[in-house]
Amino acid sequence: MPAPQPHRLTEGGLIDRAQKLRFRFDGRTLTGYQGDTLASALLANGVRLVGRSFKYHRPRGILSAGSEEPNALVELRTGPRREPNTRATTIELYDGLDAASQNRWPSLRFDVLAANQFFAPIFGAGFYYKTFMWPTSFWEKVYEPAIRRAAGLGRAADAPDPDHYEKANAFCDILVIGAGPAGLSAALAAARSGARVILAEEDFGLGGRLLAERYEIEGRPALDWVDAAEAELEALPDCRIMLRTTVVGVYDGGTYAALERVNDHAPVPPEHEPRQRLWRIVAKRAVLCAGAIERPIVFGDNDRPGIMLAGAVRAYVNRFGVAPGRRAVVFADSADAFRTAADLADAGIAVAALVDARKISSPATQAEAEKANARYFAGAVIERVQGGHGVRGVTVRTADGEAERLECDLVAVSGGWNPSVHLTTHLNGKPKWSERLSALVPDALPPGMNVAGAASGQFGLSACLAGGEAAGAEAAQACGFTPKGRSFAQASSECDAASPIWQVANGRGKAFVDLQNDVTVSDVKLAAREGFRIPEHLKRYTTLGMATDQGKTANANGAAVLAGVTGRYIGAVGTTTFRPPFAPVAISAFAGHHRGPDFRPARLAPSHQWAKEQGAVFVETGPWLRALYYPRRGEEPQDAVNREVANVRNNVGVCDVSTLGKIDVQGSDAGILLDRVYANTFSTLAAGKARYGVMLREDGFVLDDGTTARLADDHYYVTTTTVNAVKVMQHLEFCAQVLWPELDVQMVSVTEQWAQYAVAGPRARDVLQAIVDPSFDISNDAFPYLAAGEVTVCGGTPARLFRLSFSGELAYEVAVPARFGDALIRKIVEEGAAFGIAPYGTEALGVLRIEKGHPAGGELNGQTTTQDLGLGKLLSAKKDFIGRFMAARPALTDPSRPSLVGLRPVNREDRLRAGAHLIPKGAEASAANDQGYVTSIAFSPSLGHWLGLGLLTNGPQRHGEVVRASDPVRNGDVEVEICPPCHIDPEGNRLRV
Amino acid sequence: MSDRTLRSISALAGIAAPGRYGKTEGEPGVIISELAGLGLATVACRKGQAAALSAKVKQAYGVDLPASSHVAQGPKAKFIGYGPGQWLAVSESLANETLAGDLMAKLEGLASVSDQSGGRTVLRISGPRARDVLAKGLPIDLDSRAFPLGSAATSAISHIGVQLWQADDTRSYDIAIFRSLTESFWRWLTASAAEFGYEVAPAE
Amino acid sequence: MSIGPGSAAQNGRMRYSLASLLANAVSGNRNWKPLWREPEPKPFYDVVIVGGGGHGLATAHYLAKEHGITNVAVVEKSYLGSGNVGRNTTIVRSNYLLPGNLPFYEWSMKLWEGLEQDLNYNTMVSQRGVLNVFHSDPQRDAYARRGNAMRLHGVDAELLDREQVRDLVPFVDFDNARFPVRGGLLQPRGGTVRHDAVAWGYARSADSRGVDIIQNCAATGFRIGQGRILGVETEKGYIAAKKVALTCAGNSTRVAALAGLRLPIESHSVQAFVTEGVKPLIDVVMTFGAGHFYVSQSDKGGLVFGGDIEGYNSYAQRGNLPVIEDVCEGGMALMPVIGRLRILRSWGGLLDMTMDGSPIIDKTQVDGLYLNAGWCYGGFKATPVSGFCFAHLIAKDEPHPYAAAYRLDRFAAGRVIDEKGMGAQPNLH
Amino acid sequence: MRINCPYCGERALEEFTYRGDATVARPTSLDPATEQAWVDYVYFRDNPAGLHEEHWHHSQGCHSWLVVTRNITTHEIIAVEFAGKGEGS
Ligand SMILES: Cc1cc2nc3c(=O)[nH]c(=O)nc-3n(C[C@H](O)[C@H](O)[C@H](O)COP(=O)(O)OP(=O)(O)OC[C@H]3O[C@@H](n4cnc5c(N)ncnc54)[C@H](O)[C@@H]3O)c2cc1C
Ligand SMILES: NC(=O)c1ccc[n+]([C@@H]2O[C@H](COP(=O)([O-])OP(=O)(O)OC[C@H]3O[C@@H](n4cnc5c(N)ncnc54)[C@H](O)[C@@H]3O)[C@@H](O)[C@H]2O)c1
Ligand SMILES: Cc1cc2nc3c(=O)[nH]c(=O)nc-3n(C[C@H](O)[C@H](O)[C@H](O)COP(=O)(O)O)c2cc1C
Ligand SMILES: [Zn+2]
Repeated sequence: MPAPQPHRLTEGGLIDRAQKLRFRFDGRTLTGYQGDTLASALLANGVRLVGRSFKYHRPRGILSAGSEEPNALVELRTGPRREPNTRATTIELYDGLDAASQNRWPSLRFDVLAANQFFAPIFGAGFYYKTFMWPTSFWEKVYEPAIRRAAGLGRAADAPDPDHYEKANAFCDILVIGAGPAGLSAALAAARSGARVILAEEDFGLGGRLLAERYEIEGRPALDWVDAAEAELEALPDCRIMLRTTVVGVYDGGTYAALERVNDHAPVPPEHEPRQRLWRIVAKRAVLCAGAIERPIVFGDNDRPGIMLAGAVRAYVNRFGVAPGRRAVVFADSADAFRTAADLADAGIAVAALVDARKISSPATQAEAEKANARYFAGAVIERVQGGHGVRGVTVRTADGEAERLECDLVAVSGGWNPSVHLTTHLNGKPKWSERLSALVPDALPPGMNVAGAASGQFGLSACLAGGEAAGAEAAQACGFTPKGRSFAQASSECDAASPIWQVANGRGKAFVDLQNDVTVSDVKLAAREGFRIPEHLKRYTTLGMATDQGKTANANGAAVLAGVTGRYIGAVGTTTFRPPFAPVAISAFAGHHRGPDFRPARLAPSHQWAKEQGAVFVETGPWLRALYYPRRGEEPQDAVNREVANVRNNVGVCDVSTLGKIDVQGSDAGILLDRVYANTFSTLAAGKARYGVMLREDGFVLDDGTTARLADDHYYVTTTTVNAVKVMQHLEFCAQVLWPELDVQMVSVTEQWAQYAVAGPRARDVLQAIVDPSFDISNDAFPYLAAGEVTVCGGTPARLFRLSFSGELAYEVAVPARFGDALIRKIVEEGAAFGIAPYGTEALGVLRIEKGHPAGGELNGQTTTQDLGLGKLLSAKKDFIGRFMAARPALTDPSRPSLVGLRPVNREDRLRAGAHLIPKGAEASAANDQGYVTSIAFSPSLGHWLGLGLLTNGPQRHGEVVRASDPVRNGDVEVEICPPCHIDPEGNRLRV
Repeated sequence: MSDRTLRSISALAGIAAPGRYGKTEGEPGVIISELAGLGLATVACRKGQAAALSAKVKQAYGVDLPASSHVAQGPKAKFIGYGPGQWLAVSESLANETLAGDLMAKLEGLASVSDQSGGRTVLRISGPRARDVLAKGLPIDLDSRAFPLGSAATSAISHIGVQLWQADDTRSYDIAIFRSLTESFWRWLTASAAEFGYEVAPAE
Repeated sequence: MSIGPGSAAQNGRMRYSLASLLANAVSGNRNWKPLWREPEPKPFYDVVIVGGGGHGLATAHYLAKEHGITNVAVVEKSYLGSGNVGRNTTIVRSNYLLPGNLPFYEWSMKLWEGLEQDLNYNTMVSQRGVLNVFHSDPQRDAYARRGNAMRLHGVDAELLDREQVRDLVPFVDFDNARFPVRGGLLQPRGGTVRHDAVAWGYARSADSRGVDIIQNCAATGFRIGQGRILGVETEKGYIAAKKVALTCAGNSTRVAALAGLRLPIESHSVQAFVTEGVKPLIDVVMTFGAGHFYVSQSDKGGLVFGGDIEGYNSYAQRGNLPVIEDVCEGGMALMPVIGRLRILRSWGGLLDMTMDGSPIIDKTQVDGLYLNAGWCYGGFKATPVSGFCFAHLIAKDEPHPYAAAYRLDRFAAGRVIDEKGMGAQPNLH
Repeated sequence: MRINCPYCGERALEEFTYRGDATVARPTSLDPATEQAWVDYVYFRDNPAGLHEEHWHHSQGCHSWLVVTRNITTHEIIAVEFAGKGEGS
């Protein structure tokens, strides 16, 4: 049976008392209402102690009512959905909510590490830089683990995030950020003009401060005005209101990142719905109406549960119908904050005193005090706080130096307000100091942004309404719309300039500047003493402002204290930099759909479905999934590969090579372009013929290789390696568009259009004859090695046929429109059965080419030259081509460069491994003797032992020499014999039969 | 010899079974159908032939080649600009490879034509929430003021290149994607459409 | 009680030790001294170092300590450590591939290992291991080639299989991934170092040896006579110098241009990210092999991570959304347990990206003007050795053997040090 | 960042691929005497902290190579043109 809500006011507030919600905190079952936050519900249940602080494990409560909260961080949810460091002040209460306090052991009330605070003098700012140095090895073994265990507040989930996240794009003329009075007015003015408007609001209701205050607009409760505004905006066709949506970052080109918490107010997201949605909003203009954040006053033990920002106190009383305490003291240095007294009194909460830090006593505030029948202390401060786990009383130092103790369980503090300038600085703008407000206000703004309301330093309600409207209208105008007439709503509440006291001098107890990171006044003093005298240094040395709240309630006070101890004018000490995100964002949200198998799309080859049916094992190659090998039942991988290779050498095999990049290059100057991008010549290639080619980068190293067929005088069919397909296409387009725009060349990728199969092996022609329509003669005379042409297959299907061989066997590549790819592979295998055909995968493909000594991936690594690869003879001396000049530099042609060799183990049983380094025989394995490395290896079923390709200093001159293949990371060290790269049919007779 | 002939299959075969998916309450927010058998070909203008090509296309296909990324609908085929001097020709009547053949014959010397009919999957995405689904991947403003009927765009959705054009004045869009990426695209599309409830219609 | 070796003349400056910590604690920490003075520039120095980042301050430290050159100023345009030394992801390692790099970075590891003693400052050198996971056989072989190169240079390297990786980082997505993890290359001695402390520690030591560290003092020009450097124009006036040394990281081309030099460098921005602090989750430094993501956990509990550079020339020291999304996609693909951790801050730094991805430590065509630049996204780990070798070059006018390959003329000659094989395209390195 | 492609209109950053300085011109001579020109073309850059003319490829769009004039300190884009004379291909 959950307890009643002892601190819930009998009436008032924007909560729905009809909807009671149950929730758990540290295992205790409690209740709250729809419309509560976890924080307001905890307070309603009289829970004040909600967490322990970072360093000293001090008891902490709830300071604020918004996303600036430094203290009330909890672990929300459990198991894989556990969310550490969740602000109790922003999480909407839902039925079944489960939260736990953090950073305490064994319990929240009794926490062993609370002992830390007694060592505070040692654990002062940066103490760790000065010790833990001896002995060196102890840092990793002893000190660091201890520090790491103590640090960090909550615990991360222990399993993958089970929820679904997504991203979305939105476009508008005007983005209004924040839906308080300024934001609503801005949105109204903008939307009325006909502009497309998005109004983004972090909270789950519109109104901003108006939800928390008892203001009036046009003589009626401000909330009526909010309802009317909402209704009108809803009705306007081009206005979109996005609740629970925080604009977290400003980026170039009017791009704004916003996080929509779609289902954070549900125990788990409903089926088919995401938990959160990351919006990328592109807006021509933005109006920032993010309001202002109240700042505390720094005094001794100012971190005790029950000490709360005055604005938050009003929010809990007025919006949530909660009594944050029974007997309150209001401590502030501006008239406006003392309104809190009236709100409390009217809610039936006793107000013990108004402690007014301003030097001269204020009749208005005096009156406030009398109305609330509270005592009034002018020119006074709170000097001490009684109570550990919660405030029990305070000691006031009066103007005439008397100390007076007051009973209370709630202290409402206000040291003034800081405009929320954060989003104005994301594009490097720096805010400027306002003397009038004693706060930083926006200065240089991101292009297209303007600021209104409290965010711009307009603190009066009328000013916010007018300012918002003006900014909205201005933005509309800038987008080419004509704003309708202005309304100039009049409102209660104006406010005076601030003269903050920042901190209570010589108080007692720890005076916290940054509550979450436990940075105290003495830390700031120590830092200054050690030379960290500007905010950026102070921050990094003390961690002030580096916690999850990014110092929203701490930075200003930090600068003030620093100014004090360094005897400088606060306006001159400067500030740290605000960076995105405005409020922390889950990594999942930025990843959206792209995780697990959907991290990146997978390109599936035309034969994929068929290969799956054959039980193929697939491998990722670049963006593609390719069949690695096709194991038969019970067959070991190596055996499968051996069989596939042998079958190509002895009978015939088929392999899907569709993943190669394929480019149709057409136009009367196509040949000229290819001559300029390839090291060798293509303009001389006869139509109906294919040729192997190499292209270089402009710096002279090899970029890519492949075969190109000339299908007609003005039509080449270029193939690239699978991995470089996109790069090469871009390169060709650069050459055609930028370097030689005068050429008549058109190119388009046809990689997807053609399903291309290599049919290789002595019986290849027999198979192809059954596929290619009889009208085409593919005999050796009619269609010799390196012939290419357009044919039809299987009764009329258009196809391209090439006599190419990567395997060194009699081989063809046949291509059909991809929609026939599945049918063709089935047909080839069906027709090939008679000739013993078997599919082979990329593994066998690799073995075959290594047996032939063709360079590929392992050798084309961007660090090699044509000469390194034994392709030097391809370089044409007759023409300029990309990379020609730089390729001629001595360093690239130096004969001692590691160049391509074949390798075979001296002891034929030995296994070779790629990545092993080549060391002269008898020399010790050391850097000095490192002469190259093994680039590719394969077990050659044809030869019955392992084979390799390698790059070796002076390689070609060293055939016959024996060297060590040293592989320390795999404890391998075998002797290998240097030989020519090609092991099978060096004369190339087989592929010409 | 019809038994020798090759059967064309859709990249969606075995992936997209017709039916109702995702949220089941109410009308489906999104309807997805494949446009199978279209003729698809890229047409790239030869150097200095722009005027001649336009004239020829006008005469042969009854459309003015769009100078920007727009759709020009003709009786036999539509031409969609996807780059300077480049168009994707799409046709129902001149199905599959026949379109490319027809274009090659008619535009000889004026344009470089490549058949693409085998290499693309074309989907029609319609229904009241079509735009909302696309917004989850497409970084382009589809509001009718920014993307009026007849507009086309080449972009990327979920790391997958797409060519997209508005099919008709109802909010339905045709999307062409590379055949090899069809399954990955489908995973994104269905995940994104689920919250609105979607219907997979039989291929047209 | 301190058992650290009493490092050279800490003149006046108080030593740090548990003892001094306790002593000061009792006296209310009132007696701590500033780590560095705030001097006005003198009219003349033997050496003026332009750029008060890690490399500039380390250079000052080693000039004084190794070569006895103490009439030195470090002029810094902003606050000390405001540059990349204060914004990098703190990874130190020597897992390089090419002979031009390996001995250099390994010497840096050795210097890190003794740095706390050398500086009498705890820079929190944490040798927790650097693990690069791989996802395919070709990638494994490439890492084997690298690991073997390391071993041949006497650097520690271990090639791990999938199960050994699982033992180290059980939370990695082994089962449901687009690019399954097949193993990894581990350098056990690699790790992290508290970045700011490196700047402060070197500054404190250099200052204590008499070096003037002058903040908010940008170099605005150079005086050159008959091809020889005469001094530096700064925001605080002209400073004459026998020798001027540039350590301006991301701004190298701008500053070098003031002396009429043109460099094989582009400036690029790169972002980094930190999450809310959590209890210990990941104990090594890890990089993803199928995307752009690397991560370590700071002692404060935040996951510090990053990915690819922005990819276009920039001096803005910030980034845009595509990279943030790309990095988080990589993170979720590699270790989906971090999904609900929240990023609390992102920031950017400014990189000198060279045409081969490797740095430059060399003289220039201006006599007495020395250049230390082009550290790309990997110069933090080099801070000690860079300062060490640069000091040697400045003092002796000849390159230190470890840095012998980092000459400017290597580009013209084609002796590039291109670890990735990407060619003259800075944003691909 | 958003780039206003003269063919496709304003598009998001991730649709484009960056190449670099567009002001360097490829030498036409193979004469060894032109080595310095080649070295400058391939390796050396001005990298000014202001306006920068640079090559971008609209790789997820129309495949045009563009010359974008951009302030690389503020990322403000001043102009975008086809790199090839007028028409992309
Ligand atoms: C986000 C990020 C992550 C990184 N991660 C790693 C990593 O994990 N591991 C690693 O090894 N490296 C990493 N790096 C790279 C590393 O930070 C840099 O290579 C290294 O810090 C550069 O040397 P530095 O410390 O001297 O540079 P900086 O600290 O940038 O020092 C250069 C200084 O020169 C000053 N300066 C510039 N112009 C002038 C002028 N005109 N007059 C006076 N002073 C001037 C600057 O203000 C700056 O303080 C990373 C970098 C970034 C940005
Ligand atoms: N008396 C004083 O000293 C004082 C000082 C400041 C403000 N105020 C009062 O507060 C009100 C200020 O009005 P206002 O409209 O300028 O501000 P507001 O505080 O009323 O509204 C700001 C709104 O913006 C939202 N928001 C903030 N950052 C956001 C983000 N990044 N993304 C999305 N939403 C975000 C907040 O949730 C809030 O609802 C006025 O009533 C004013 O009188 C008084
Ligand atoms: C290793 C490392 C860890 C960091 N951890 C935090 C952190 O916990 N909280 C925080 O606010 N910033 C953290 N930062 C970021 C800094 O606040 C700051 O953004 C960075 O030093 C760049 O400076 P700038 O943002 O002022 O330009 C960290 C930075 C680094 C390099
Ligand atoms: Zn474009």
